Amino acid sequence: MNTAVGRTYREGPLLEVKGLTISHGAIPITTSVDIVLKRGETIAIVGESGSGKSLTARAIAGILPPGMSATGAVTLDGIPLMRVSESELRKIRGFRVSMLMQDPFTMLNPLMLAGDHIDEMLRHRPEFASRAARAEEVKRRLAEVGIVDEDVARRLPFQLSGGMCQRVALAAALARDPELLIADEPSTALDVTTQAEIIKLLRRVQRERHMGLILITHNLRLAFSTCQRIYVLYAGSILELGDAAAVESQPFHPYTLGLLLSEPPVDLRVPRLPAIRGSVPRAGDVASSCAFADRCDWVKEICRTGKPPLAAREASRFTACIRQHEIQGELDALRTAAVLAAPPITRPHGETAGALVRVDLLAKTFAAKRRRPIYAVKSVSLHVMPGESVGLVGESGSGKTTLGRCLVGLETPTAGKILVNGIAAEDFGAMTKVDRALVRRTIQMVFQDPYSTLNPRHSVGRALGEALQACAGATSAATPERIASLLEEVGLSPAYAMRRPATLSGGERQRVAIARALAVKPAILVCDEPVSALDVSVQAQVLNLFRRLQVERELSYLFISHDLAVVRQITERIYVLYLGEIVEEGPTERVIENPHHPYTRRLVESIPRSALPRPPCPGDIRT
Amino acid sequence: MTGSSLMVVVMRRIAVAIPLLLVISFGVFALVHIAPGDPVRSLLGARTSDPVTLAAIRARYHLDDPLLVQYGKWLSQVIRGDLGVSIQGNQAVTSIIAGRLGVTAFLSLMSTILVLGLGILLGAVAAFRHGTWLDRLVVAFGVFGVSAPTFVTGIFLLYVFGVMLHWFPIFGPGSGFLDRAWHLTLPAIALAISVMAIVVKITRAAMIEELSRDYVMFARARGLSSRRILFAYVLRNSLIPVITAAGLIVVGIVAGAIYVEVTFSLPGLGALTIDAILKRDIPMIQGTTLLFAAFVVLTNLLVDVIYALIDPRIRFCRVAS
Amino acid sequence: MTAPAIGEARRRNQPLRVPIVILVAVLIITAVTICAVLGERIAPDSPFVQRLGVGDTLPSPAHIAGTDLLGRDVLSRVIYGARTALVGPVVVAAGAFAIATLLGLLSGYLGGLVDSVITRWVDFMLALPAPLVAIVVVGVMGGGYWTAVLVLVVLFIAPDTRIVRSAVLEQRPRPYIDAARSLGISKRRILFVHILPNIAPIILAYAVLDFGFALVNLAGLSFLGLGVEPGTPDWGRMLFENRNILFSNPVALLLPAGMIILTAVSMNLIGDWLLERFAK
Amino acid sequence: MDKRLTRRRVMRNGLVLTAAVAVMGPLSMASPAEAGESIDSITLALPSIPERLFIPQAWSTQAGAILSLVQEGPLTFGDDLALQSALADRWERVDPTTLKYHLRSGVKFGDGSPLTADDIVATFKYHMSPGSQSLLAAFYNSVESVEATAPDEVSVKLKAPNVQFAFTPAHMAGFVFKKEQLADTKIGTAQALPLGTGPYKLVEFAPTERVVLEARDDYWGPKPVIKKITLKAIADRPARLLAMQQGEIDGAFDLAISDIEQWKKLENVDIKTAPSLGVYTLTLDHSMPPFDDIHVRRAVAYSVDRKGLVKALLKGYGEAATALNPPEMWSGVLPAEDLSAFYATLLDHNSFDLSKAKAELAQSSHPDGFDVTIPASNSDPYMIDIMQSVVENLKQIGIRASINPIDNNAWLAQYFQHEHLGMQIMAYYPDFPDAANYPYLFFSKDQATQGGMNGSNFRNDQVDASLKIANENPDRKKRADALKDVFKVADDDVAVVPIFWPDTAMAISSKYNFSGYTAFWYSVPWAIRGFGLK
Repeated sequence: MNTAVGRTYREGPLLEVKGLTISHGAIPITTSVDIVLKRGETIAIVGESGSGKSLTARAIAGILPPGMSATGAVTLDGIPLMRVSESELRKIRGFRVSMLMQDPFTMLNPLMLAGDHIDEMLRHRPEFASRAARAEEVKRRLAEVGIVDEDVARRLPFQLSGGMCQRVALAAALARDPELLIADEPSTALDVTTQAEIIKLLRRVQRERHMGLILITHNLRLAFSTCQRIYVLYAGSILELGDAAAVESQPFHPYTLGLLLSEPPVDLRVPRLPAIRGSVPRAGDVASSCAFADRCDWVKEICRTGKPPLAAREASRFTACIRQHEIQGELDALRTAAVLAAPPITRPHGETAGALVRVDLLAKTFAAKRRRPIYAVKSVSLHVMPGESVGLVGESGSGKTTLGRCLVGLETPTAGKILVNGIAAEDFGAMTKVDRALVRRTIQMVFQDPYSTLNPRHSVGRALGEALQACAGATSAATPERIASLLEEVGLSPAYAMRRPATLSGGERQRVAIARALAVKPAILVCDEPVSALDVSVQAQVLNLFRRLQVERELSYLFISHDLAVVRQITERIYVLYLGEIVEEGPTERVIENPHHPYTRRLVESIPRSALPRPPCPGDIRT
Repeated sequence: MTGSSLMVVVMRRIAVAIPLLLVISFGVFALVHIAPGDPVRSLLGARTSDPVTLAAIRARYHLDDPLLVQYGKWLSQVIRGDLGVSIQGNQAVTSIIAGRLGVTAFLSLMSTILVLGLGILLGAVAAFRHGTWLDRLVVAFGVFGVSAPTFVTGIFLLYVFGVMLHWFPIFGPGSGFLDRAWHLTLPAIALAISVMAIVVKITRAAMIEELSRDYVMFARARGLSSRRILFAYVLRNSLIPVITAAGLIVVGIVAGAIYVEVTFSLPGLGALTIDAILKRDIPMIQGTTLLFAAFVVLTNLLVDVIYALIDPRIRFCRVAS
Repeated sequence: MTAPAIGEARRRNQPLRVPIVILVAVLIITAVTICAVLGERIAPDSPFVQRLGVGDTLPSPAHIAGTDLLGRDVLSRVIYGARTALVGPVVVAAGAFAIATLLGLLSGYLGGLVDSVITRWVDFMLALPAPLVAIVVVGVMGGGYWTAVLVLVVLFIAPDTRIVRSAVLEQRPRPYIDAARSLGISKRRILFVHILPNIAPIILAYAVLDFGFALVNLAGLSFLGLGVEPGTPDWGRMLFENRNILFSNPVALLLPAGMIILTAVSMNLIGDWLLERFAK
Repeated sequence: MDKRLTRRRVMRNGLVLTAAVAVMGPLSMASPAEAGESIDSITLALPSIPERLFIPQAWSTQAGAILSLVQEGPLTFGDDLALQSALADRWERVDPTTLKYHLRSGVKFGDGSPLTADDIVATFKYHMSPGSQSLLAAFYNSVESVEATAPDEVSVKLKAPNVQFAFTPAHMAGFVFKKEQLADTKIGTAQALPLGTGPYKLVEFAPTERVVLEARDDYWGPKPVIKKITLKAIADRPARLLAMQQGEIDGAFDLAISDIEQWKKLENVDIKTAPSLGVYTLTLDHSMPPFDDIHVRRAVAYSVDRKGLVKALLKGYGEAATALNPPEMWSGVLPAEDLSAFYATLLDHNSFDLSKAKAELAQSSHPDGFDVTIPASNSDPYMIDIMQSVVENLKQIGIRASINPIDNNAWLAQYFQHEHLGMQIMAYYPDFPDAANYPYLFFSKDQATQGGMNGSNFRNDQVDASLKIANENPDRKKRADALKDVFKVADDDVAVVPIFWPDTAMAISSKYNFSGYTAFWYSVPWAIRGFGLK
């Protein structure tokens, strides 16, 4: 707070946003958002994709992308930000409000040295007129964000890790000592362990500087664990607002509850994730009703007669649900029930004979031009039994995706053995045609990115038809009936066969992708982060589908994920992959609750937990 | 570290450029043989074909040797600066080229300055005023520029500003620096328009992309001055695609110069080339083509080096991995 | 510059104005195509009939665009000229992209040796000053229009291959390709049924842009006297021939020049629009 | 473009003229300009300026236009195109194969050194030496030897009698160089500007752009009126017109006749025209089908709209050709009235009549027509336009003709290759006015071979016999009768299809008088031929 001297503080909140409405051309993005932030306070704006949370943040800083426009009032310490000129705003940005964005790799100028990003923020100050003085200050500022290696300042962004970039960016954002920092998903693009470090750093800096902080996130757990107050944004309007602890323990809005419930807990395996049906609507489509009406289990006529206002229910608690009084009981009951644990799946451990998939000492090296080769997978052995669901957990760069791709023949390993159904399948090119077809009918893959997992030029029916036909030995053609039954199996109506991928939501696309993989009736699916790109509410639906299919089809899974909570819901056994090697293996419950390897321990500890103590053990609640 | 990796980049580019020049020179050499009819005829033009002359030509161009040997001998002559004797006027090709080089160099340089200066400026203005009428005007100019052949714009400029308005001289290259600049203004503009369109297009696209980048947004969010953002962020970063396109620009200017010199009847290398083609003066065509091609290849080489100097990602790539 | 201002400007203009421009461009191309196909029926006069006694005249009711030195009707010659103006560039764009698509698909998808051979070749071709090569080769070889078309096809293959290749490389790592591969779908089917339709808009857009370039280049060669046979009604040739009668009938020069620019502008507009609209 | 390149190139290919010397031209002094007038400086435009100012290597109208002011031959042409004395104040035919030239005394080169007989001998020998590759060597093919028989006398010994050699010392082939300079390999470049005895000397030469000439005080002849002459290259025809309009130039030579109407519209500009003595003609190969058939040849002859072409391309400045020789070529051989009577007797197939053409074709052995491609030089201002018209007319009668536009060199090379001739178009301008020149070139057996001009492969013994008389016998009457005989036979047999005789034109600011503009302006010191202020 070294430069705060001389600033005169006005009474009242630091930031007040009133009736902020953002639109892109004629398309509304948010409708009348109100936000209040006191000095030194931390608030979170939580919402799924498309809720308008990032744009709200940008509108506050006055840097909406071209084509977007905002109306309403944003008042910072008495200054009406939306009415002052751009040159005035420039004197406020950085000095009073600063912002941190999501992707650490794109936030820094790729042609500028890391240190220069901080250096350029200091040039206006006479005491830093000399280069040497600035260099000293840059060093000090970097130290504040935990960078002690002085060499970092002299590197280019592409030479730094994501976490490093984010720290440099934070130091740059704070270089003029703002009173308010808006952090837009500051940790989302980072690895789990780095995420935790960045959030910890953010909280420390906030506390030390007594700075206002707005955290924009889709992650409820993160919001609860980091912030004092929570704004729940949905399709452009705020549905609930309140103290973090209160909202977490007793949500007043069905949507908040739904979100809380669909987020898979890491510390227990629930029998079924209570998913919210459907997907997030666009703000423009719900302009004159409760935004959540279409997905709500308690919807009544009254919910659709107008946009319900955010109304106070308790001290510092607001909800936009007009039926909150009537349904609060039901909401509470569900909240309580959610913490029930399902019985852990038990299976004789250590049995490896008759494995469906067996991998022995697998290694995969990518030769890179004029650079050192990349050792993606170093030496991995694993197996999956028939009907078994196995997790493969690791951060980016751990080699988990490469491993999965090797299994389905998309990559050819450099060394090691793969046995699928007893057939040597490490080199698809060297296999006989019959063997290759057999392996392909045994093992299929589901990919991460739902938006390009389907050929945009092919209808759903055509994609599934092709998959059915690709199944060598399939005597019957890809009839509409078979396509329809595949669709039904993943919970979609046969009418979807006519649709193009572009008209489907992410969840729907992922279902079609699963149906496509199932077309050849495989015994095992390699699922590469199949839900990580989905919204929480949709993620729950797809996870439930995976669980249902496992039961109905006796499918095996090799479930690749970075998210321990997700893995916990799906798998019986997990392998922890770190830098191309397996560092720990065991039943899911045991590994998560009692990790042996230091890396696994760090991974488990990195999962954000709420500031509140968890409700006591399930037994207590039932009584 | 940095220096040596830059050297590696330069050496690698040179390693590519040398075989390229060899292949091009072979193509140019082969013109004599590609041209329909007898090679001697091509080298003789319509000169007297008495046995003495024929023998002299066959010996001069080693026409009785195997093709590759002929090429080798030709190349060694070329390297020593001997491009043969032109059919028209029976003069050394090199001395004729030397006499014509000035106009073309002046013209190309003038329009390069126009292309880069005005092109980047227009592209930047359009990008900053993205979506406004100004932007659309610049885009329209760009589309017009790539669509309108140089010779058509040249004719129009000549008749509007030379003939109707009498603002500029209408023939001759002028003598002395200012007079020459004055005479070459219209040709340089005609030449610049089509090539400028490319620069405008690239700059505008690159700038629009830069402006929407996270780091520009982040810089704005930190309250950096618009000048700082313009120069240190947007302009510098978006110049890289412009520099990568410099090869395209050079080719455009060189090829355009041919048309412009013909349109404005300027005694430059381009007009010389066309004249040689129309008169089938093969040694002269060989000479000018080789010069143009070598110029383009060497410029590309230079561009690659500049690119490596400007983009630190290349300089640092050794450190990175 | 404030954000709302931009937003409003966009809202007002973007959805409405661009298609009108494109519509006009399409109309122009349609008109030119009609001229090319139905030349005989539309032209008010034969483009070949000479009135040596009349010579070059200014526009008159009998000859709306006047006549040229040999007393031929300029308007009819411009209408007939649509033929060489369209056919050559279409052959260039289609021919170059037919080959470039094949090369680009193979290079981008197969990678390895095939890729490095093709990319080396492309790099080499791109380092050549293409317009100069065209002038010299057509000038030295002779053969006029079709030689020029052939040379342009060859010269256009390299940049087109690069475009197709990079489009393929963009599709290559997408999961839908991986999915098709892990379903055991043949390479040929992946190339032509999966990748090709997805890069088709890019190919189409660049082919349209190629058309514009080819038109301008062919007209340029005709202007230098290296293109079509004398007597052929061709816009570039008309510029070359009628330049000397600028004072007695400027329309004989302005009309073909205008048609070249109009057609090229239209095609470039359509190409740019396709690129922005469907290929990004 | 270099219009007259055609003829220059043609000549070089060697005409071996083996006839005796004919007439001795009346020797007279060039008419002096009126005294007291003086013009400081004028600027004139040429379509191009040569790369090199050295006649043996740059034999073109433009080089002539410049160098005729700097260099002179022993003889020159008068305004009536007859031979006049120049450096030789006297010349005589000692016997049918020996010519003697007596040099004028006190003639000096531009550097002040005196002219000697050795300089003339060196010049002639330079052209004759195979090593020099002179483009004008052919003019000396009939010369056996040349020597200085006295300090002021040069004797030329011919291999055989030859009437036409008399003209050689008058045109560019006779321009005398200083002996020492001929040894300089750089002669003609800016480093070594050629010296001459003419009224002007070169002071500045920017190749292909500009030449500046200054009047000499020590010229032997009439004092030059213009002190300084600048010649600029303006290749573009409209640009030349504009330069004139804007007063940037005082005149322009070598106008395209097609543009003449536009030039005439300019104010304060006089247009000078004169018959160029050139001819455009089609040749039809008599030795091969389809043109071995007289009906086919007649069909072609009927298909050429001569008058239309004169009107469209020459705007009336020229004449539709009824025979190969323009009337002016007959001067000194046949009086004008006799000539027109003779030309009137020639057959009517030189008129344009497509129905007669169709009828002739129907009678021929190719009633359904045939395919033919005619090469045409793309540097000639009229050739391609003429062919566009002819081709269109031929299509009307069923002959499928097309044009192959090629560069001038290739066009000439294939013409002289003398293979697969079929139909050709030829543009020919003479260097001197002699009635036997054209018929010898186009109708003699000697020329019906590789390197020859007889592209019709026309062979007729009677014609050859008559041509021998015309070439060797100096008697005017005998020559006239022999040539009439040649033209009659050639016309009956459609040896060639003549098209038109174009005029030559130049523009000059109406401030000035210029009375001496003739077909051979570029071979004579034009600036002292009737040039003056009005």
